[in-house]
Amino acid sequence: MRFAVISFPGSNCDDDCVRVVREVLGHDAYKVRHDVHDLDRPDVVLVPGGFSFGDYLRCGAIARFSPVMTDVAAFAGRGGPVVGICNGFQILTEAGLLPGALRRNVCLSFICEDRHVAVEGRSTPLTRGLSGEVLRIPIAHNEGNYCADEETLARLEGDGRVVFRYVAPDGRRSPEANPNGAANDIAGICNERGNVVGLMPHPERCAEPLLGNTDGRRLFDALLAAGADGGSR
Amino acid sequence: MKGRITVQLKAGVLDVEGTAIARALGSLGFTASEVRVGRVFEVELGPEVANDPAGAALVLTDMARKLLANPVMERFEVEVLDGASGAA
Amino acid sequence: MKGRITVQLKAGVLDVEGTAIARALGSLGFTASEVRVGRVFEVELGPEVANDPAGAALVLTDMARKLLANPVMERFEVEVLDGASGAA
Amino acid sequence: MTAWSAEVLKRHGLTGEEYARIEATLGRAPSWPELGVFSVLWSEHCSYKSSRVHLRRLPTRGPLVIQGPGENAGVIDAGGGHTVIFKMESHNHPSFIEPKQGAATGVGGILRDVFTMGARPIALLDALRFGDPAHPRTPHLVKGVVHGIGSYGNCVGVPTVGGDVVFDPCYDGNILVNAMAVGVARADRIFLGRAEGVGNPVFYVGSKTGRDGIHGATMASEEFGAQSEEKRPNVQVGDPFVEKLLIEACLEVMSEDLLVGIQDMGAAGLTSSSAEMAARSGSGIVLHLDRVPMRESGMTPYELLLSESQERMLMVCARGREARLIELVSRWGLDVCEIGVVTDSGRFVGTWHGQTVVDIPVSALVDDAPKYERPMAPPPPSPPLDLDAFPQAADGDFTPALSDLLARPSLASKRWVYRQYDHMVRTGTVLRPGEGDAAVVRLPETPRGVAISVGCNGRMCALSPRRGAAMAVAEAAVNVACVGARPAAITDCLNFASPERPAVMWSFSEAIDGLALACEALDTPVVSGNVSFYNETEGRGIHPTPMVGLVGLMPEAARAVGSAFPDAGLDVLLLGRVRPGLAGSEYAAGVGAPLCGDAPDLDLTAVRSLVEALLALHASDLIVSAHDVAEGGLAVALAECTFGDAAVGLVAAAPEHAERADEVLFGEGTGRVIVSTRDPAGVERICSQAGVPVWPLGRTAGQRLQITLAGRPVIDATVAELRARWATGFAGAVE
Ligand SMILES: Nc1ncnc2c1ncn2[C@@H]1O[C@H](COP(=O)(O)OP(=O)(O)O)[C@@H](O)[C@H]1O
Ligand SMILES: [Mg+2]
Repeated sequence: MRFAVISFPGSNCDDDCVRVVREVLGHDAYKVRHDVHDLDRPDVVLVPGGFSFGDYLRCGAIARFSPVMTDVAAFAGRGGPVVGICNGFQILTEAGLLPGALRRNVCLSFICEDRHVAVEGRSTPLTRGLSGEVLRIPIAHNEGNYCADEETLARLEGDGRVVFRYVAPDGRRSPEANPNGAANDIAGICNERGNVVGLMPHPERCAEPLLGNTDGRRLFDALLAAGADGGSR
Repeated sequence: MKGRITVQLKAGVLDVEGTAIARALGSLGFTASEVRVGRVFEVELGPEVANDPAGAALVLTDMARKLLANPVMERFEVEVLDGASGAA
Repeated sequence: MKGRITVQLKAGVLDVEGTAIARALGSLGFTASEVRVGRVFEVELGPEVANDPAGAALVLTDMARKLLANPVMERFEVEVLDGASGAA
Repeated sequence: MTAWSAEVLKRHGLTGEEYARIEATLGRAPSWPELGVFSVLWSEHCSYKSSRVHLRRLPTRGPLVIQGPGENAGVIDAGGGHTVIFKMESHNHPSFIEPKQGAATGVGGILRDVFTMGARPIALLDALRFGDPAHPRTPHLVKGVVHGIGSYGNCVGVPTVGGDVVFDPCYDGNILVNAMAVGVARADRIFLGRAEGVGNPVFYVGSKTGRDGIHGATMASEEFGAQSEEKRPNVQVGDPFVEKLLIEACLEVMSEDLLVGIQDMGAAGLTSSSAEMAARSGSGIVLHLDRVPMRESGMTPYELLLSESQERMLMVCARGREARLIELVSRWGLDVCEIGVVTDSGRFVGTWHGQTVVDIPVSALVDDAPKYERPMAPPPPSPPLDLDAFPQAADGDFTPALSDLLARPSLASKRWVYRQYDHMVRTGTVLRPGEGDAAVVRLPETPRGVAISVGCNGRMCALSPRRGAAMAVAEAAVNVACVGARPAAITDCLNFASPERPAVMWSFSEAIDGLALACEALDTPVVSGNVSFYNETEGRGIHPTPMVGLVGLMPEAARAVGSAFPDAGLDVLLLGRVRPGLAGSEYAAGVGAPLCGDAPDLDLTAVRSLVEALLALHASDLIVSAHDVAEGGLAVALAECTFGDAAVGLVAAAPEHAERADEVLFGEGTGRVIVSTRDPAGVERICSQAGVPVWPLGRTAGQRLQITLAGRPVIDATVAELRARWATGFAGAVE
């Protein structure tokens, strides 16, 4: 399968995503610069973490105007799987491909550590077959506090579009399990159609034994399985 | 021409930073029952709106809508400052 | 009583955020030769300065000096807003 | 032309004698910009004028050394055509004035030192020293510094994988912020700071120049006085996003044959980068200052030469390749501008709209800068430590003492700090902060690992600068060996008070000898480093703090070993034997004992044997965890071993290596490691071959830490309660 990894000038997890796809999964991955209009027929688009344009304003606010984002939107519109990780999630919300916004962590500081998330809600290319699982995945962000108005939140919950939720290791929800104050402990959501997923945790950071944890690999495997079924676009 | 755009959280959106500041002010002995934090952008506009305050206001509004404010949680105000006009 | 404190970078201090925004505005087709970013704090003051604008201004100045502005790189202005007084 | 007034010279940090030399060299009075150029290049920070005569005594050669001191960073051979490039640098004074920006720009600066050599940065570390946690400024400084380091490192996407934080009242008025960067490059793709080839164009790349930090270099060379507040508007502001662009742009440019030399504009900006590049090549350089990209209007040649605006590089391009250079750099949205040319005149020339405003022999600025053999005198010997004054627990229960010690912010968990740093980006962090005695990152494109440890015990250096400095190297070497890597080379950052005081200068010289001894004994040459003098406020100096950053190499990163016990039922052994002492210990500081007495003995031969034994044990897969005994002594180290995810306890019999229980439990001394193993006989065999004494401590079991001494219980507590004190001690002190 072919993974296009979008590369903004301040992306810093783009190489990590490429690495995991190529060296861990053994599939094809390539970077696509923010300033071009050519996704080059991918099967999956990854919008990686980092600080797209420095992100001193709001995270992703400037990135959403990049030429490549119109292609990403078009790809998503055709039902292609798009996954935004961390800054990628922020960019997808700013670009309107996902609802809501990511605000500063309530503790007002950057947090880098392992966290547990429960996979739930409807099936998406990233989570298929993993519903009910609790995964340990690192987070590393300053703005991961998901917020949306009541109506949007109700709709997300009602439609099963909350696909990752921060939980304690035993899978239970608790205030301590939520690192950043996100509404309803939301760690990741999908769009109405289910093909665009955004999440704050970094599965690419825990996809090989050398890094002491392979929970993230399960999400990438799900993507591969979805691609094998869906065929290429 | 110069303009100012002030962006603030919508009423009802919890201002985490403001709350922390109110608490810190309290511990310094001040009374601040509420603090709301916002941002101001002072923009030196281009020659195309020189001596055209109405046009400048439109441009500023456009900048705020497109880039500087996030409509999900923020509101904004624009002001045209006469000041040192952007020449040309 | 309500007040507003506006904190901005001193002239000459590199405004990293403003520079990035000016560039982004440019690429969106706007002309913004310079953007300077600051912060505004709207503070609901305590009853001890109710109906005392001069006192309120002093308190706001003190808050800015002690906590809200970083004297190394920032300058600030205070304004007393009459508005809905802080009750009590 | 009139000579400059005494007041002007003083503001430029130049002595009357130095000024006389300037006039003699030029055969005339210097112009205003020339005076500025001399002042920064002859500052302590740039010229090493007080330290150079001593630094020569450091060993800098070895089979792995590709590039020793003298370039922007040191380079060692990591095998297979790979190199590791690293350096440490201080940003103490700026961080005291503006903690967030000071620390952030410290990180930016050290990263540039490393990627200017052609390296892709793979890791950052930070060694921090703050004053008493109870000092009113300390929490603010801690928060600002940590925030600054995090905000910069996180944004550029280089993981901050380790560091060191210590609190001591001697740093109340002079905090230390030492940052270390580690990068990797192919051996045939290393770039040097050279201005070679007459006629080659000189390019300016990066952010525009503003009036930031003018005189930063001279400021770093002055002690703080009451008027230091006035220096405030000079703070430099870092832009990590631009740094990220600069890294990518430079590495891209370096992947093609475009450059002759490159150097970042660090302290003293354009002046030092260009003059140093010319000096290394024995060439000359002309800079057309009016062409420098400027951020503010009305800037003068003086300001342009001295500005310390961040995120700027100077490149000497191969003639004919200019267009390609411009194309590559512009694509990243950075300013790129041809501002000068390499000459063979041996002169440093600056022009301003066609007029020459600076014309100085390069050699006068760099190689012939003043050098001082400053007077040295040892301080009066310190009185012995009065052990009778120590509060010996009457019933022999040292549990409360241990619990209090674990909560001291210097010993407590540093999670509050490293949680704010992205320590995982680049997916190479094999041992994260808190997991092992050294950080381990993978050597990209190989199965190999790079282990890094930083530290220095300032109190020990205050008692004996020679032994303390040697201890810093020894401890870092042991840390690196604990995780399974062979110590390869070090970088250092020598933080001292005013060199104009003979006692300080003596301690500096002693520390150099200590470093040299240890580096020789452990085969870890010094490949890069930095000196920071004048760390004093109103005559009160810091402890001598020769910070050491040591890099080790391991064949398989996947085999890195952590410091905590992972399981019950493991045998726990103490390798190495020292006579632990309380002088200079954290325990002594905790009970308010004065800092006096003799620093513990240090046997470098024994440390060497210990390192070899550890490496042999790792090679035979005999150890499951390894942790060195450092600050806080044996009891603290054992407690730390129980704080892993497994939270497994230990029943241990402490060795009777000292007369008093408190010395056994809390006494310090470098050269001991706690290992856990499934094969204690195997461990003993290898250790006895290596001549390393072994003391069987006990076994991991249950949920309590229980230590006996000569059959008598001295510590007994649940791991959970000790852990709680340790986990909250840091935040409790700074929040
Ligand atoms: N300033 C810092 N930045 C990043 N990590 C740090 C910092 N200070 C300490 N750490 C990490 O916290 C862990 C414990 O530090 P420390 O108590 O100094 O350990 P040790 O006893 O092994 O020297 C180590 O992994 C260290 O790298
Ligand atoms: Mg250690």
